[in-house]
Amino acid sequence: MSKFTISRRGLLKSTAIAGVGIAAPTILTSRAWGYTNEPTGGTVTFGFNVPQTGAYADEGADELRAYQLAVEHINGEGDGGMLNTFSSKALRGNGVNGKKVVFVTGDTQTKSDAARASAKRMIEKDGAVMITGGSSSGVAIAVQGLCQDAGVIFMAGLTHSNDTTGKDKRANGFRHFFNTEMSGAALGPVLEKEFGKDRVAYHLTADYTWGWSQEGSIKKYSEQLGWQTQAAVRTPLGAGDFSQYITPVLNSGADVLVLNHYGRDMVNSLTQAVQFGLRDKQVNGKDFAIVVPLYSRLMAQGAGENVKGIYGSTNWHWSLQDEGSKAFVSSFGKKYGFPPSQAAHTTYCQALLYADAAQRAGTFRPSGVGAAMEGFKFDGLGNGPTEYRADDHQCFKDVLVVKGKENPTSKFDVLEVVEITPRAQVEYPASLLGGELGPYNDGA
Amino acid sequence: MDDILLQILNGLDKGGAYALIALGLTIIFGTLGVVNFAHGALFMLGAFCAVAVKSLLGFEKVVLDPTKLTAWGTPVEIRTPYIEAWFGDFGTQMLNFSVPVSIIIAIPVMLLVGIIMERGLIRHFYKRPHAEQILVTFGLAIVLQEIVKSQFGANPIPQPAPEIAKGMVDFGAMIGLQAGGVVYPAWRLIYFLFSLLVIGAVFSFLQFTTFGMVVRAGMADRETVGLLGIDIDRRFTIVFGIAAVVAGLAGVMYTPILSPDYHMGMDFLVLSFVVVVVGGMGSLPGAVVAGFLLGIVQSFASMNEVKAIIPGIDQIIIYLIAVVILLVRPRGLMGRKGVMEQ
Amino acid sequence: MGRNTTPKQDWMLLIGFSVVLLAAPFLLTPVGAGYPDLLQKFAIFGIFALGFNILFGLTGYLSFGHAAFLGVGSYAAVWTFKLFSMNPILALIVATVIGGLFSVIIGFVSLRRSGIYFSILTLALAQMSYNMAYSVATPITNGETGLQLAQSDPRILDVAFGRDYGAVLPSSDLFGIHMNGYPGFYFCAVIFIACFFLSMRIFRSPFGMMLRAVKSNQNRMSYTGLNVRPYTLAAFVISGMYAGLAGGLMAVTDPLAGAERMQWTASGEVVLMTILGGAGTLLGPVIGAGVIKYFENIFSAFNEGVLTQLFDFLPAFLQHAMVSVSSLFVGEGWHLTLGALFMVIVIFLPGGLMEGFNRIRSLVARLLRRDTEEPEKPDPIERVPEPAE
Amino acid sequence: MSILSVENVNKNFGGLRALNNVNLEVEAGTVHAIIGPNGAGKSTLLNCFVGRLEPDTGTVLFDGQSLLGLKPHQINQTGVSRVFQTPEIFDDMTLLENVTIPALAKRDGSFRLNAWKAVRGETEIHEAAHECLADVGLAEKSQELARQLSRGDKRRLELAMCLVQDPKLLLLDEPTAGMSRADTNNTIDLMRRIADQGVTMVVIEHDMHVVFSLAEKISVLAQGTVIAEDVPERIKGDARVQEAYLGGAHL
Repeated sequence: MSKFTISRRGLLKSTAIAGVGIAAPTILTSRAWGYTNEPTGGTVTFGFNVPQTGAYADEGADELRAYQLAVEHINGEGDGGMLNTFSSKALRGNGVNGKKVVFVTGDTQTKSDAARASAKRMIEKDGAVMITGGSSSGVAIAVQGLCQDAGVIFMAGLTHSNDTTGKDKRANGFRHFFNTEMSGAALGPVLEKEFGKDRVAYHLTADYTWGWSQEGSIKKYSEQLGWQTQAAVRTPLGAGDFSQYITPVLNSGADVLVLNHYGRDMVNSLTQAVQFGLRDKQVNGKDFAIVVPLYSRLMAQGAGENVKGIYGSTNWHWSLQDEGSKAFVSSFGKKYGFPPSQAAHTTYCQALLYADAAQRAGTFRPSGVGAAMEGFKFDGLGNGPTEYRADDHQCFKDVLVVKGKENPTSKFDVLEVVEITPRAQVEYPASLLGGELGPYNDGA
Repeated sequence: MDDILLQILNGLDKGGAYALIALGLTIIFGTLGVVNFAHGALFMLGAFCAVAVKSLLGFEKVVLDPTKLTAWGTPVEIRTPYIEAWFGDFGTQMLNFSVPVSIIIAIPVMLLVGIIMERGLIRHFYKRPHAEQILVTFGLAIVLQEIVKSQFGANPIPQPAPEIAKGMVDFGAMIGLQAGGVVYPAWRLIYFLFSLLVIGAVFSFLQFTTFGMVVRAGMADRETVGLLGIDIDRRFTIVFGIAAVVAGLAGVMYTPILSPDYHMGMDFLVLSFVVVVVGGMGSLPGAVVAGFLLGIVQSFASMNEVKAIIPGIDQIIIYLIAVVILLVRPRGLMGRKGVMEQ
Repeated sequence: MGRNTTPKQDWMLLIGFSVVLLAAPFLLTPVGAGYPDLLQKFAIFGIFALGFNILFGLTGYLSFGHAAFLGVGSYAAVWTFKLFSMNPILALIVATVIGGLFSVIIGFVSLRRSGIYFSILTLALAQMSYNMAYSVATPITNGETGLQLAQSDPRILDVAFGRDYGAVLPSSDLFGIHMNGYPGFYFCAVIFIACFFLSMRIFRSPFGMMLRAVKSNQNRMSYTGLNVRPYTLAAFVISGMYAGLAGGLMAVTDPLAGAERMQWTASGEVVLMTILGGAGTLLGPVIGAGVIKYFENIFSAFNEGVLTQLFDFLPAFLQHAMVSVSSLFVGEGWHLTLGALFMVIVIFLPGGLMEGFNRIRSLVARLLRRDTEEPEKPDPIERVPEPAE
Repeated sequence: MSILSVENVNKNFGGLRALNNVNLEVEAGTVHAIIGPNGAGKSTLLNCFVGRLEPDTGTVLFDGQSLLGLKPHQINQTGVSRVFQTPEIFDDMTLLENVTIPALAKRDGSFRLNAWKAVRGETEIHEAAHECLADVGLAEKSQELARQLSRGDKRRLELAMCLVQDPKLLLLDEPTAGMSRADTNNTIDLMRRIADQGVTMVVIEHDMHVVFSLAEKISVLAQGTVIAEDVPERIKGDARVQEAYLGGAHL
């Protein structure tokens, strides 16, 4: 029966009111000090919950490739990838806590309901102790909430909204990826250097929480530089043709266009903005500039040559030359024949970080794993020295500012790293974004 | 003033796409009485004709350079499109013009797709209830898009316009306004003119040819035309093919505006139904008028000045207009009585 | 399902339905569907489809906006949790009522038109609701993130009764039984059975007969002294309440409500469920809902590892071939299978899956009766009615 | 006493004058036939009685109550039932159901949310429905689908659907059109039986055999005007009527 669905404390309280009799059968089935899906055999199950249909299907497929690679490496197959460069040496290539890692997969469809259904299947049917993956913040927050209730760890995939480790953070959830606040902080100095202090910005913002959050952080940091914000226009998600939002920019007097769009919206709005001549325009005696705060190399490919010279930020890029990145690109490229995306990188790291924490904790119990992860400092995973901050379960590391490459050598080579903004510049106090972690839930 | 003119241009451009898709859809409604949920998929297939042509033209000769290695240790591949290798500059030009070239390819391909679809599937559903037509064509749309996805992936694939059409045209100066006020991308103007051309071609085909006359008669009263001993079914096959071509052409030409992906058909499906219904079921002029009307209204609703008064109006304007029109005019702008009312 | 059933047949059907449903955790385990979440989804979408079928199956009015009521029901339930109490009964009542009210408004406007014009009106109104819920109405809906519970929610009734959930997020519970896992499923199942029973009563009642008359011939109905509008509106509102209830149950088993529940694709899904199973039949939509949810949750989870295991008994090269062929249809290709299934069903079984069952049944009956040498006359009652052109 | 009285009814379609100052009095308990050449406005007139059309001017009183402005279902609820030229029946329902629906409409009014009790429990309604089906000779087919019936049977079914409502006024639009001679005679017998029960009937008919076998009074309509109204015997000899029927060879 529902061994993991009843939180002990809540149950005791509620039965005190309702009378003991009714809930008794469910108590009997739960083991005394167990936790949800405690692995009993020789294997431990991870749940990889990625978009396989819909707009982010390719990103999801890349995440899945990275997960498979990570599982191989944890189990001691393949060339070991970033395990060799990872600063923690707890994992020895024999699985985790002596158990071989197996995995199950599911399709989030980039919809909260579908993602939760898929995660529930992994927890209820397949016995997963950890859920990871995803390619949008709405989904990440929804699944994170679910994992908290069910008592398993959630290792977020590609989710960039502040809320994931801010307003909606949960004790059982951890994020390696950066967020809109860090994007703004990282982009600020570069924008100043490239475009000066006297600029007028025009925002086009995807009309949902992530978009607003991104718009807010860019506004905040650009206005600190002395920029003015001329307008911030909300565009419907999936508008397709953005011409009706772009033409007002033409004669508005603004000289910077900020596209707070991601995925297909980004591809379309950027393509169309370039089509309307904004990249080559002169306004106020300055070259007009377009900024895309969150870049994804996969999506940049969709915009083709339109990304040339466009600035943005990214979590990781395969052209990085540190040992960790080189090991990962080599391992991934050998297996699949092309370089990994940032989505692949963050999910690979998340799988490794979870396995490592569980190994160090000697258990898969969420509170144990979480304690091992909190405040954990590591290096060698491609982003330089990194820390999983205990206060909000957010990784703090350097952020890459990139720009569309003028002369790409291959179809994967579309971005170049302009600046690696050091961690200190993008760090913020946990209280800034609000929210409560709450206690760990071990479930069962 | 300039802003308003620009929004009108946006609306005409958008409306051109809406009108083309809705035109094909309403031809199928009007003549065959079939609710075709796969029509968006036809638009998508058209767009992928362009993708396919470009990748065929761009079929690359791969030379491995053993002196340089990729980040993962394999030799770097040097890729040159065969067409450039063989034809030099002419080849480069062909690649540059891949979207217009695709039109020539897309016409026979889409015609064939349409004919096969009608013969193989749609034909057997003329007499079936609309609900079943919806289910089968929706199923077909899913199958088509999944096939495309398995071939081309889920990511958008950029299809740039030819270099010559990439620039901006000073439309304001052309109509005697101050230069520099109303400049508009050349390709979008081309798209608008192209949609007018196709619409004109379809109308004159139906208006001035005997084939068209029979089809129009069939739209008005199918049984009578059948009684006259005219093999209307065969003509309807062609009609379906033409509808597919119109949707496909709309798709091909739209690719420089919207990088195609496998899902784009579904995104246009709902919208095209709204356009057709607002125009009135089975009315070709209605579909065209409604297409441009909704395009322009949508553009205006997105203006900051309008959004300041009613926040979020641009999110719902299309649907709002549809509701208002249907409540004021029961059968849309130009619909005929009794078509699809059961 | 024949229409002229006896009370005994009806009771047998209800009992059979209940037994199968209550035993579902055991029956469905061999096919991999015997876990609480999917079982809950079967019941919830079963209710949704049952309600939709009262409108579409009986009156023939094809609504493309029913997901809006599902979404509104979910929001209403979550707000009830937040503001008043975690008790699911209260939340469901509120969800059903709000779903009903919302459908009165949309129904009143949409039912002024018929046929495809009606469909587009419902679609447009539902899409408007969806777009607003996603953006402008974020204060009420919490937009993309979805409406969630928070520890700081007031829950005034719970507080009044001295209920304290401590530091953890509360989950809905019925006097101490938490509404997730198997208890959640059985809670849904009981409501599902009640809904099925109600739906059966409606099908057999004079009211249900009038609804079928709407589909058959509205002219004759008017000249027979019947006012068509209130009948269609009543059917619309009843199905809207079913949808609201289903949405409420979604929130009860999993207290989160997102805007995407209201999108047109979600409305399309219930249309597909109903047609796939057999519109106008009592059981068909339920089966259709089950099939689609099964595909969505189980087929999408097959990856190469699972397939390799599945074809383990084959020689290596065959195994490899089978895995690569079948992987086109499962995992990330599950949409392909679903699309193909829609086509196959509607091409070969116009009346949906229920027609398939009926055909098998009459085939068996014919085989059994062969000795009597009496050729079986097609039973007109068993025929799936072809809707009017 | 006249149960239906029509005064000065005019109806134009565009420039076409379909009804021109029509006056008509139908006595309770009689069979009143309306005849006239094609396009004379007979069906238009009938449509004005059931709410399908609204006259431009004039009054239509049924049982002392104006029918103008009422919806079709309201008119039916006052006691007017109509048989159409092309049968309007519930095609994909059984004959029994076809007759049950009007019976329920008569009992429950134009709308009732009667969703709990099963139809099969409505014994009285069923008996009435069976009786009416037996009256029109369709009792054996009560479980067949209506669409499977022959055209003649469909007409009889529609008649049964009207009869089960016990109408005060029954309107029939060419009840025998397209029927065989034998079928026509059966129908005449049936209608006579109905008339004997005291039901007022207004019949539009082309077949003069039917008209003269049934009607107690005949109105002749030509070009939207009533050119004659009288008992059958005198109508036969009326010169204007003969004229209207182009020499009236078949009278």
